[in-house]
Amino acid sequence: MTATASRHRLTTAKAMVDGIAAEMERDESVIVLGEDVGAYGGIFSSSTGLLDRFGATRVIDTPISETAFIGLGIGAAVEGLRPIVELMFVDFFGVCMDQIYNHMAKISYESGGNVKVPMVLTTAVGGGYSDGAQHSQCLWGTFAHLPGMKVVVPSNPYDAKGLMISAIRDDSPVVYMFHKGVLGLPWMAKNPRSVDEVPDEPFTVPIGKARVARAGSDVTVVTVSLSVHHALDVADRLATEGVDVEVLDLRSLVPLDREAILTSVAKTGRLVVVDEDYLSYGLSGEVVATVTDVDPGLLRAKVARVAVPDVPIPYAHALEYAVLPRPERIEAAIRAVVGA
Amino acid sequence: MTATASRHRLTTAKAMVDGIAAEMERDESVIVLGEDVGAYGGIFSSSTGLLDRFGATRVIDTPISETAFIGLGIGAAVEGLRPIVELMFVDFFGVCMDQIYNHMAKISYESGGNVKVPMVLTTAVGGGYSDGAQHSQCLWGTFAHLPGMKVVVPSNPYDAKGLMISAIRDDSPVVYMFHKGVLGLPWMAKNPRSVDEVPDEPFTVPIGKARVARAGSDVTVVTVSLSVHHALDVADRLATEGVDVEVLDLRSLVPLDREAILTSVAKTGRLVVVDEDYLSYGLSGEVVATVTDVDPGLLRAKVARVAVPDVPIPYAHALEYAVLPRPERIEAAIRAVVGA
Amino acid sequence: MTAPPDDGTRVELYRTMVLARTFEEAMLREYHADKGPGFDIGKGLVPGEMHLAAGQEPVAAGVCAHLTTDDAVTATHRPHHFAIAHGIDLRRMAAEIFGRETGLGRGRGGHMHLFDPATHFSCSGIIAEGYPPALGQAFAFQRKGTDRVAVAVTGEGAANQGAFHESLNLAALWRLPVVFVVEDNDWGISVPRASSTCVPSNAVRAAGYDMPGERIEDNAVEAVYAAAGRAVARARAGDGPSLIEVHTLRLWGHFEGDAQAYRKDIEDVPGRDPLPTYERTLREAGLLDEAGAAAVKAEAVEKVEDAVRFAKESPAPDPAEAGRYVFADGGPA
Amino acid sequence: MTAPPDDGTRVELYRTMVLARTFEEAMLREYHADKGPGFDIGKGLVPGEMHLAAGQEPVAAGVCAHLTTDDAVTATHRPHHFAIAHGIDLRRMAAEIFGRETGLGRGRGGHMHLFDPATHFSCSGIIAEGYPPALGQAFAFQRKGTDRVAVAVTGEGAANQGAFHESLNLAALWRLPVVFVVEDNDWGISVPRASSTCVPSNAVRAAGYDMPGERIEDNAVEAVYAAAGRAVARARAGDGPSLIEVHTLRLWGHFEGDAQAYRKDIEDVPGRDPLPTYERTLREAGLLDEAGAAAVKAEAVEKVEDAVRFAKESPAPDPAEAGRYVFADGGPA
Ligand SMILES: Cc1ncc(C[n+]2csc(CCOP(=O)(O)OP(=O)(O)O)c2C)c(N)n1
Ligand SMILES: Cc1ncc(C[n+]2csc(CCOP(=O)(O)OP(=O)(O)O)c2C)c(N)n1
Ligand SMILES: [Mg+2]
Ligand SMILES: [Mg+2]
Repeated sequence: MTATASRHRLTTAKAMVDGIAAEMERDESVIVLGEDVGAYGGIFSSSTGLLDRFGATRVIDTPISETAFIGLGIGAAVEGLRPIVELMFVDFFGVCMDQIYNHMAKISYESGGNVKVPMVLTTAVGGGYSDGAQHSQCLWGTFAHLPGMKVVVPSNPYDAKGLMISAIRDDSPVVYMFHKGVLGLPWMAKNPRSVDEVPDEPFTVPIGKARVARAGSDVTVVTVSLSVHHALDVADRLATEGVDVEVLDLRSLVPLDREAILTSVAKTGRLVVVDEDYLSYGLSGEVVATVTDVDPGLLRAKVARVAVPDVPIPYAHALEYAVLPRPERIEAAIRAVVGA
Repeated sequence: MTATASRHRLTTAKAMVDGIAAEMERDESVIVLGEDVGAYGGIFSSSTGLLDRFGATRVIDTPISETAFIGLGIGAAVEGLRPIVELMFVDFFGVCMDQIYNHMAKISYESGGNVKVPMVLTTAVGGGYSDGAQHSQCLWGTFAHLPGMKVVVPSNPYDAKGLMISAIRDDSPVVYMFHKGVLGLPWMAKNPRSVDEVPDEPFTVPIGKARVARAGSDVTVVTVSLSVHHALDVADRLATEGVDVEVLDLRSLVPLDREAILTSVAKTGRLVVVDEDYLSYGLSGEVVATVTDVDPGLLRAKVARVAVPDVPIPYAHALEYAVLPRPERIEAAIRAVVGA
Repeated sequence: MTAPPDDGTRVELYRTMVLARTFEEAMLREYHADKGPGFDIGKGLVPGEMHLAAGQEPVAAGVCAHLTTDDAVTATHRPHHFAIAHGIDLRRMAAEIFGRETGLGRGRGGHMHLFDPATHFSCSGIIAEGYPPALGQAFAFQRKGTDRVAVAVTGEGAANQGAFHESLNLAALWRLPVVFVVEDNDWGISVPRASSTCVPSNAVRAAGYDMPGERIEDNAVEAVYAAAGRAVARARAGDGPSLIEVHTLRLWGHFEGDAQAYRKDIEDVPGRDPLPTYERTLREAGLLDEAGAAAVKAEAVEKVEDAVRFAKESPAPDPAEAGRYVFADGGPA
Repeated sequence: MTAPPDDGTRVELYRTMVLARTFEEAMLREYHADKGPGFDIGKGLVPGEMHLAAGQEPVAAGVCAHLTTDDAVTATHRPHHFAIAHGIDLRRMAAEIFGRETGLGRGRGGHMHLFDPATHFSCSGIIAEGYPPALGQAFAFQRKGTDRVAVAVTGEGAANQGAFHESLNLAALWRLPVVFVVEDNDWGISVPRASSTCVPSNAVRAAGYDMPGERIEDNAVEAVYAAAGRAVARARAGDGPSLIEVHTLRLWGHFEGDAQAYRKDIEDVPGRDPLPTYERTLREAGLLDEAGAAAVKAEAVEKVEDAVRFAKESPAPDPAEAGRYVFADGGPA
């Protein structure tokens, strides 16, 4: 990009759609499939305007048959299309996980690299608005645990567009998980960071590279998605007290940028992992093990893991906020780790 | 049990069936449902003889409709039965996970404890016999990550029986994962530890308590299921060189016996986690984080994680053995950690 | 086969529909009362998604008139009308929707997750996944030698989910006492029936499962009552499951906040409301006069407002207890 | 509608069936060659589960006779006969089953995971889950404006899986050029058809998806050929999907090592082998004599043994490369 490249302020949702539209413009083989992706424009505005722009042969509403239409995406990808297929809420993975993890993700390997599945599976994640135990989960740990799919988790408009373009161009299957709370939807509480300037031109953000969202020297907060916003807010607050927090936005869980984690922890010696997915057997443990695989001595204090404490997401607001990694819990964890 | 309690040598599979039979005898409400659980007796002999003994109204073959019959088990459990439902291979979870994780596991919580789902979901796990990417997985990390179900993973005949009886009597849903390689099946390679003396009388093994399978002072190996056998074999070998290995058999992932992990690592200061599930975002990271949650200083060396390196399980024997946590890899890891 | 509803039953059907509608109107009011400024879905005394069933009352009333609270009902993400028709405790249901400790799920569940052991009622936010547990309830009832039945509900959109097929086959195979109900309200969110379903009626699919299938075209409670009577009788007699599809009406949006820009028939919708239609029918039959109708309505309002009041006055759950009830012992996770 | 097979085609059908059978016999031999002492499933040059399709050749031969390698086939855990009938490279297929680097999947896949881009062939070890990807292939073919079709295969047991229902509905809704094939071999492992399926024929289910459904009762290759001809022609003409169920025969066990104690009809099975039957038919029609039949067999043996030899002589994959091909760049995981 040149210095004069034009930019617009976009919400994360719009930036994501912008990325899709750019690729659809460039490449006939990109299509969008899913429930309510057409006239409705995606329940979470993940396809707004695409039907009008590209027509009903490329932006296609499906029946509520996730196994069938995700499988259709796989077969179409195998034959050279580049489908973007939406699973409306990640919470619904249980009705169609076989196509996702046993087919989409394994065909490359089982075929010894002879068959490629260039497909993007988009899906909405996250809670915080009282949608209950079946509509509020993140589950990125579940997807990242299973081999063969990249797992991308943008936190802001710029990354949303750049990662989407990278995902579409990737010849491997990519699961693209967008947190409802970072989209900048008009009907949901939002962090100011869900709107930002984004270049109009297509650009890519490499999949597998973390971003230092805030440099700091006292403690490393490793996190993704909406929790990046919270962590940054907390970091700003603690800065006034002289606690210098580094915030690492992983941006993807697969590949995991282990280098970035190690570099940061080597610098700060203190680690807090903030994860809106369930605590156990997930992201937080993996981040910790990334350090201990190399040198537990890097850790000068016990690690704090701020995650959902192995409880289904409760409906009632106060209960839900008690289990989510809200800023208060993040702040308390950082204080505990730095001894402040 | 009295000292004169009678015992028989049983394979793990037979001990498991023994546990089921004892409970079926005791409690009319215990029934067995699944594919080929009747005349065939379970593809992995998990229900041998039950049809003859209890009849077709209590041991029931189902269509290949996992969503329907697991859901049926849930509804039956809610109405007071105690179904044992078999998912033939854990690898098939993708066709029915919604019933398992969004229903079976969440109803207790969503109902505020007003509804109980006393159901056991049995399932075969594990590889090592060239069954390929869709029939060789462990996936216990996937289940343990999701709240609301206990996850039990026996490694030997005694535990298989005692944990099965505990699972059936538990008022919460329990996923009971049996590794094909520990069952003592006549048609599969087996470790001598898959046959052992088991009391004839019913007895329970508490869910959530790890077992020190071998006490040692130099290094802790935390593991489950078939890998316990391998770890013990390696420990025996290394003992001749003066390396004293403690082997901890977790026996269940949910609840996880964190105390036992901490006690052992506090003693040895060295940790190897052996896991036949995928490396990332799974058991091995959780075990590590259990330590760093409390005190990273307990770890005097970097941790070794011996797991499937995020690769679908390959078919060809040499490839499969290269990715599984075989004794050679376990031994190398222990040597690296103890610096021997 | 089934006798037409007698006069008392006809008024009862009306009463049930009015009660359900009154409840939905109250939820509509409470839901939107404090979402502003603007509309923030997570705000207010009743936060989260809200799927109201106004217009679909004939289905619930007609089916549940044949049930007692010993029978089971598994409903959908749009569950209130069935819950009410099946006799769920209004106070505890309202309290759950308001996220209170006195709610059916102590505020853990919410409006898509209502569980009531007293009436064997449950629902699920995952479409079609309420069918399989109903099989298990029916299985348990059958096994106990009772003539109790289970009713399983989905929308027409959900009927294209795999669980539908698996459930119908298994129920027929094992002759389970289940009544499968499909509420065809023309829409699955924004997707019209013609874009989701390759046949005009799910009733034709029943033949693929060797069970009777009936489609009721006109959202008329008495037609539903008649069909459900046959299906419930069949199930109680041990003759196995049946399928009933009702062409009903989604009077409002898919969920609250749905602008329904996709809905071309929107103008026409209020005129198709089944409630005034049935009221007219009963008036013409001399079973109800203006005062009678007003009394039914007043009684409903009283019950509903009592429930709402109860909910609002109930304590919120203690955040320190967010981890309880994950397991059956009720202890923390 | 479809012309009966001409003489050349009839001999071709026979040739295909013989080739498939010869392959299965060779796999049977190689599989059991070195499992001992006793039987250890993980041992030998061909380890793991082995599902052979002997007896089911008429289905594959009859269907694939209408296809070119531009058409797609998705098969099941019992895939060899379809792979062969569809023209997959025998050497690379055998090499895959022997777990060699020259195999279709470089030894990573195995016998349940054969992927061949050259013939658009694939299969899956998860029952019924091969249907949905076939829709996508058909979708891509349709979109390119070609008349290519996709054939999707399951067993009768698998037809009770949700994916079956979802796939038929979606294919019909979008008029995709798919031919759905159900191989009814009476058994799903040890479970007889009557214990899994509530209707005597899956063809009756086709009506629930507004598509033609045919059941062929007698495992006769020419009847399959005729029905498949109609279905493929319909798909190529843009008229959408069809369903064909063939009542076929599982000549051997579910997998090798299956003692089949559950199978009461076991005595009767060899007499129902479709291969000698069809040979007799062609002889009676004067299309084949003893020498001719022997020549077909000899040719098949030669091809199969060549493939087996190729497989055995091929290098095993390098264990150091076990991590390659997880992602499309071919690099390590
Ligand atoms: C498996 C699954 N897929 C998608 C959804 C999202 N969703 C909720 S309701 C709905 C539409 C359901 O339509 P229908 O079954 O006709 O019921 P209606 O809303 O019309 O009552 C969708 C797609 C879901 N809850 N579960
Ligand atoms: C979803 C799923 N459930 C169970 C199995 C285990 N399984 C493999 S083959 C088989 C029987 C299949 O029967 P059918 O579809 O009739 O095919 P056949 O084996 O007779 O060719 C079963 C139960 C599986 N592979 N996938
Ligand atoms: Mg609908
Ligand atoms: Mg079969």
